[in-house]
Amino acid sequence: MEEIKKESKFKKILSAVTTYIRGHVSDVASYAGLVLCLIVFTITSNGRLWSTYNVSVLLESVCVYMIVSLGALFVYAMGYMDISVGAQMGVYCLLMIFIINATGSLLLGFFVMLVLTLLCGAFNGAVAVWLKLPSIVTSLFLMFLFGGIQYLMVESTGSSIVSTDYDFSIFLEPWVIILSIVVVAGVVFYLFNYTKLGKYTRGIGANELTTAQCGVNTTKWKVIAYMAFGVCVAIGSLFLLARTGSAGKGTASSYAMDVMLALILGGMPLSGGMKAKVRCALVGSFTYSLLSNGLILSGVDTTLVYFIKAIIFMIVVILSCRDRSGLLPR
Amino acid sequence: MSMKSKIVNVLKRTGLTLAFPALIFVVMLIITLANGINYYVSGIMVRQVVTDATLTTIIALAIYLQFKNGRFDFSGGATMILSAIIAGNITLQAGGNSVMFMVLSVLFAVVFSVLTASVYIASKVPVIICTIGMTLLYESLTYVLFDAEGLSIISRVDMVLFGRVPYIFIPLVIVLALFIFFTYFTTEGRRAKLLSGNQKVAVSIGIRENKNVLITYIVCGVILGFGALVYGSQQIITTQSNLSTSSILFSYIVPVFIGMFIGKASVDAVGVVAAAVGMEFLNYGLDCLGVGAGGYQQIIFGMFMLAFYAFSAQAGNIKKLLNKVVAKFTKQEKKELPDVR
Amino acid sequence: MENETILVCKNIVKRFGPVNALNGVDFEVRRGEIRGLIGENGSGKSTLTSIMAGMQKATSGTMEYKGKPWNPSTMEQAQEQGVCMILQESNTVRGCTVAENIFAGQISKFSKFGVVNMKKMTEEAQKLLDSFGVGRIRAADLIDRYTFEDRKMIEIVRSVSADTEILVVDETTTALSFDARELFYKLMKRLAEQNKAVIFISHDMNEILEQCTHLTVLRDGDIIGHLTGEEMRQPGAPEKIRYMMVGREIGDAYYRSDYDTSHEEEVALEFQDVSVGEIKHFNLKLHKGEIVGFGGLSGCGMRLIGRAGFGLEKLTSGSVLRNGKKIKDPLTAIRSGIGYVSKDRDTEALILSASIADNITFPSLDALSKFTFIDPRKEKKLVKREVDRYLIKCNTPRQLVSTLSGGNKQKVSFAKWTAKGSSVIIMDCPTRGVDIGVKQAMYAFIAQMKKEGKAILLISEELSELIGMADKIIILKDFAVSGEFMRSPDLQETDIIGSMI
Amino acid sequence: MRKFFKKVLLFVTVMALCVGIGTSMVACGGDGGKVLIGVGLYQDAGPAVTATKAFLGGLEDELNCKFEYTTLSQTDEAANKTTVQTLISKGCKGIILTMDLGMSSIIAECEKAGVYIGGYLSDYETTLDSIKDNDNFVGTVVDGAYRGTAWGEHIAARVIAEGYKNIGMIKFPAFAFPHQNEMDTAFRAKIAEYNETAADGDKITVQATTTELNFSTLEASYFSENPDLDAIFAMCAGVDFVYPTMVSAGKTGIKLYTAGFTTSESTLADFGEGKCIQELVFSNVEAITYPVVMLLNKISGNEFADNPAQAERVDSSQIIIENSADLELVRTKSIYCTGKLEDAFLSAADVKALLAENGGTYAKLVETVQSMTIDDLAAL
Repeated sequence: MEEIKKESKFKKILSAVTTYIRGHVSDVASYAGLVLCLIVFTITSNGRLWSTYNVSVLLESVCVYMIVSLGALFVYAMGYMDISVGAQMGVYCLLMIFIINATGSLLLGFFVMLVLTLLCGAFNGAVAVWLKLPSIVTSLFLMFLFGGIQYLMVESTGSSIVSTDYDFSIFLEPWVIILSIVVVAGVVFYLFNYTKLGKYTRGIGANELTTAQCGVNTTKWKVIAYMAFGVCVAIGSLFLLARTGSAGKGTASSYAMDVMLALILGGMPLSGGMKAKVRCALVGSFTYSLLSNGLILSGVDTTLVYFIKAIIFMIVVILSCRDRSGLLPR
Repeated sequence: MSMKSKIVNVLKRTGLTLAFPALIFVVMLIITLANGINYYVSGIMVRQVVTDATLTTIIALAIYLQFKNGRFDFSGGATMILSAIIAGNITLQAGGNSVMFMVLSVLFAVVFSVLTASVYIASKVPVIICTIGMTLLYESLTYVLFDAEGLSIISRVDMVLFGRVPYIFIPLVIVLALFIFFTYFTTEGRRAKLLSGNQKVAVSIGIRENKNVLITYIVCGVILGFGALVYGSQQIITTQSNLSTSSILFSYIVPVFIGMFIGKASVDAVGVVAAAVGMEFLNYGLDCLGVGAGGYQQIIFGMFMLAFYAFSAQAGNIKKLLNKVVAKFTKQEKKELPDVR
Repeated sequence: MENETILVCKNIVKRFGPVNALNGVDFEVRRGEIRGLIGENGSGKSTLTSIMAGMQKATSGTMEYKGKPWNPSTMEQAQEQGVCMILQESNTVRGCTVAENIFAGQISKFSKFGVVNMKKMTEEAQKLLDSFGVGRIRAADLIDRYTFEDRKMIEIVRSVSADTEILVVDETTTALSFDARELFYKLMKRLAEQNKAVIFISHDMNEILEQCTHLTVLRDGDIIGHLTGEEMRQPGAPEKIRYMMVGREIGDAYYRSDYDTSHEEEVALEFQDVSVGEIKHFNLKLHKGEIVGFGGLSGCGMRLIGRAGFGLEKLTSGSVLRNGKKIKDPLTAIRSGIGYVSKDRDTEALILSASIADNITFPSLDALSKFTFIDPRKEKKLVKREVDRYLIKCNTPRQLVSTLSGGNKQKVSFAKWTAKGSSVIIMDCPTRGVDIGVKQAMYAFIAQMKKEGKAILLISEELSELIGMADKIIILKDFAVSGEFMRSPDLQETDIIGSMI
Repeated sequence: MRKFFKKVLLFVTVMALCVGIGTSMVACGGDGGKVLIGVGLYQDAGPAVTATKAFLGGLEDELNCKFEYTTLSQTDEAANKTTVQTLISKGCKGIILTMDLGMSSIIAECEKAGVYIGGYLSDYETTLDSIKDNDNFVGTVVDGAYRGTAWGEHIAARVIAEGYKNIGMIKFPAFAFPHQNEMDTAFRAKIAEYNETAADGDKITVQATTTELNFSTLEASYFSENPDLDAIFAMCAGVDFVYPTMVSAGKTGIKLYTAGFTTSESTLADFGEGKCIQELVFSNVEAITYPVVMLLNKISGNEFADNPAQAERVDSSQIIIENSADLELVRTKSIYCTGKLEDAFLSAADVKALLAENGGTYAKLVETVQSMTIDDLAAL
């Protein structure tokens, strides 16, 4: 009798778990991807994944992705993309080096960068609306513009790489990195879940017309969302620069795509809307960094790394983004 | 409509479409001359513009075919690159010629397109995300296949016939004809149009979407195959990673949008050709000015793109404004229902 | 005399996940009849007919058509065999020509080896259009050029052919203007006279009673009963039908029962010399505690007035004032206490992919936010209040709106504004596609709002609704006011129709 | 909120679990005592990579070490730092890098971790001065000669001898390859010297200002700008950046003198007497011996008696291919083309003998990497 009861209780829990999983496939899939990577890499790397040194390395590389994709959350929640981020970050890094080398002040450099990111945010948000352009066009424009500027900036120095002797070591301390991630994530979590900004950006992504009819000045909030992204880009650029103290023509160029891939891995729908969650950025960017780190640690041939990454990406995506309505999703 | 007005109409439309490249040409000519460069117009320029514009047109049409049907396909670039690598290397190893290269390019591009479409249909993942995934997959294969050497056959004259004048017109004509034939004259092309207009309704009327997507992808694959042929015949292809093929795609996307706009005056495919020619006039002019690559080229290109977009987005408003002014003078009340029902 | 049976459904069951949409329905269609199908939203009428027309498959059960087993896999196939269905929503494809729309499902008819003969297709389409008496619609034109009614006609032309044996009309007429409706009715009659069958789904009781020869009532996936033409004409039939539909007494208090047209003196919303779109120099004072109704054929401009009142349209002259302040955009409108229930519920009024709670609180966020912080507890309280007020049927307020039925969706879009505490509410067709039970509740809420001193601008395509609810009815025709009627027990639809057409 | 905490709790548990398993595995794991050396190459694959891997693979047993390969980014310093960090995580004691990108931060990282860095096919132009005194940097071997003078003169001599009269000049921008300026100057000087004595009709015209390529292929307008060329001296990697344009512009009648190599059959088909490409150059993969030996010395704690005080930048000898006979030789006998270990200039035992512990000297090491020419190949 007792046993039967136990069994039925177990069954109940099991069925509750399965129904939860069924209802939250996309959430579960992104976590499952991360956990799976952790477990597999732990084994294949002979445990080196968890050596103190590697954890600090992982932290250092994940921090920029995480901060930038946390900011990108606001933009992606609206169903937009910003493909200019990479080029922007490259220019910011260079600019900061120039300013630091000229004045010795990191603060001034950061401040100038912040102003620029806010301007770009306003541009992406407002100009797109005023000119009635899809925002991908303005960001494409910014990508060309900043890409060109980055190129010219490096060229103007007569060297292929620009560097500074400023001591950034404080930014590489693990506790500073963790603290920064926690603070940024905390602020984003707050903004995203408990303020108008988060709710409106998701609303714009889900149904812009309705959102506008609920008294939301969509243009204004688009600009704010892009600006919030800008702030994160500025912080991310600072950490990126701190890592090497130098920048060149290709610095950060891959970030636009990296951030997008990270968010998708975290379960973010590119159409934006209500399914956008803070964990998309956290889980996604962590999985993304982990993949590169773990695959190399596991001694996978470099030519196969891309292939394995692609397969993992497809699996996560199929699990998390599958659309069950009858029509083929666009 | 009388025969005469029909002819006038056709001429007018053609003129409007051709105005874009003509304008760019004249502007670039003036700028180069003003800078003391007298070699803008030359035989090399014609050859260069023709070969580049052909490649641009083919790739742009492949992007456009999906775009037109409501899908944004990230994987086009990767499909093309991978097909070119496989087809090219097999042809090399077999000691084949251009025709074999062409056949294999088309074959592999179709195979990969069908694969993409099948994964899309089976997985039901939104098309952008799905094709991003397939792009990563195809890019990763460039490392695995043929010792990651990519493809370098540009100097094999016997293999790259179709990348050069005059044979380059063969893939161009085939692709143009295929595109126009498919979108305007075939059953599936018409169905694709209905699907892109209103997916839900079209499906409920009884159009089988899966079949249509598959067929559209096959056609797109053929176009991409010719793209691979020309691309592989003109450029050295190296391994690709982290969506680098999408930037190849992006670099050809501007003619798509411009073509869509100027194509309104005539047939959209012709618009794409005109846009491609126009863009190549621009590029070649920039080359002559010494800013054909590097920072300035990017900035100029970006500015040009934004300006064009901004203009075309406002074109409706400008037209409306003109109409209003005209209406005021002629006191003709338009009987047009407002947008609101 | 009983006519020949043409289609028989036996024990049809349809399940959507855990929900049973139809639990073993037996249904027969006979030649020569126009069978009305009535029931609340979610009662299964559309599910049943769409199974007959091949749009979806039954979970179990069998069908027989003309004495043979009937199992159409697509609408196209069903249509070829003579069963066709006209859907509620617009079902045409933009960016394509009329001809393409008409033959969308049959392109292969005009194809040889995959190549289409567009010329032939256009000619055939034009012939069809002519035969339906709508030759003014040109087959070669883009469909975008035509109005909603015309597009509906094009759908009919697409669906109905000489081979049509059964025509299913799913709530199509609500969206149509008077002329188009008449054309529609004529077509139905003609088909019935030709010894074919029509299945007619509508929420409009009057329409059903006038047009149908037989009636079947559905409730919660079961057939409750059948009425013959005679039974339908008997006095008291509407009440009886309503009872069958809802399963309880609806009573007399369907519309407002009082004829009290008094209101407070204070003006709640004023249109001052407003010109918007084709409407020129429109003036109106809406007072507190007043319900002003707007009526007219669709496309007469009444929707524009509602949109202008909420700051959604750009005015070419004049202004909309509330408490002396100009309403420039939805934000100023909401801040000054105006709410707007859009007609396009799924695309404008609601975020379908968001939860009930999110939808209800959305307009209130601005007010809830304190130093950027929105207290989730306050949100929760607000949502609970509204869900309780409207008795929105849901498991949890975190349920997605897309999972709700039409009536409950509409309740959510009402709740948005009561949550915000709006004192002027502009309603554009608030009971469109809503079943009787919810409709009654809605009318009660509207009457309640009036009592609370709220000002209501009620835009409706249903005259009976206006007569039943509004203190003052303004009829528009071709973007100009063509008639004004005060509330009175004697006011009849026939009095008003004259000024509409 | 409670749900959120549950999630966090779950996450932390899983992490903790993994840490537990991980650390316990580190405790038991081991690499059998072999010295790990990381190799960051400049590309994922290709003949040079295959040859390098083949060569290093042959050394592993003899030298009791193991090589771990990764690919460096040509543009992203941060990515390179991450790559190096991952190699350190993996347990590498020495790292060979082919890229001068993000070096100062990488060196700092290695200092912290006690790992040594050696350079291969890179001159560390921008950072050598700042890192040469660093104890964790062991020096680098350059891709060919650091100064470009000799090769410039060599090409000039060929052009004069083969009688071309109108020469186009193409190079990479000075900021990236400053030593191409020396090459340029040396070439022009030699030609000017010839022109002084040459008869009027025999004088050689050289393109007045050298065209700079911004790492993109040559533009076709170059041939409109310089219509009468009969030869081009491409100091940049002309096989990749100039030759394609010549082909697409139909200008393969012009002779191309350039550095760089390819195993592409189709390009090689256009090499040699009467063809377009006149000269090909590549660096020996065996040059990697220099950083390998230097690193192993450091790691084992042995030092050459004649070890330089500062880390050095050492030239390496290159294989210069001037005619089809040379090409045939290279294709059949060089490890670069065959990918076979037995075709290498040095055997594992040769390399082992170079180590300090086995009595090698620095001078011998340098001499070894500088004495592997086409003639040596022929003599093998």
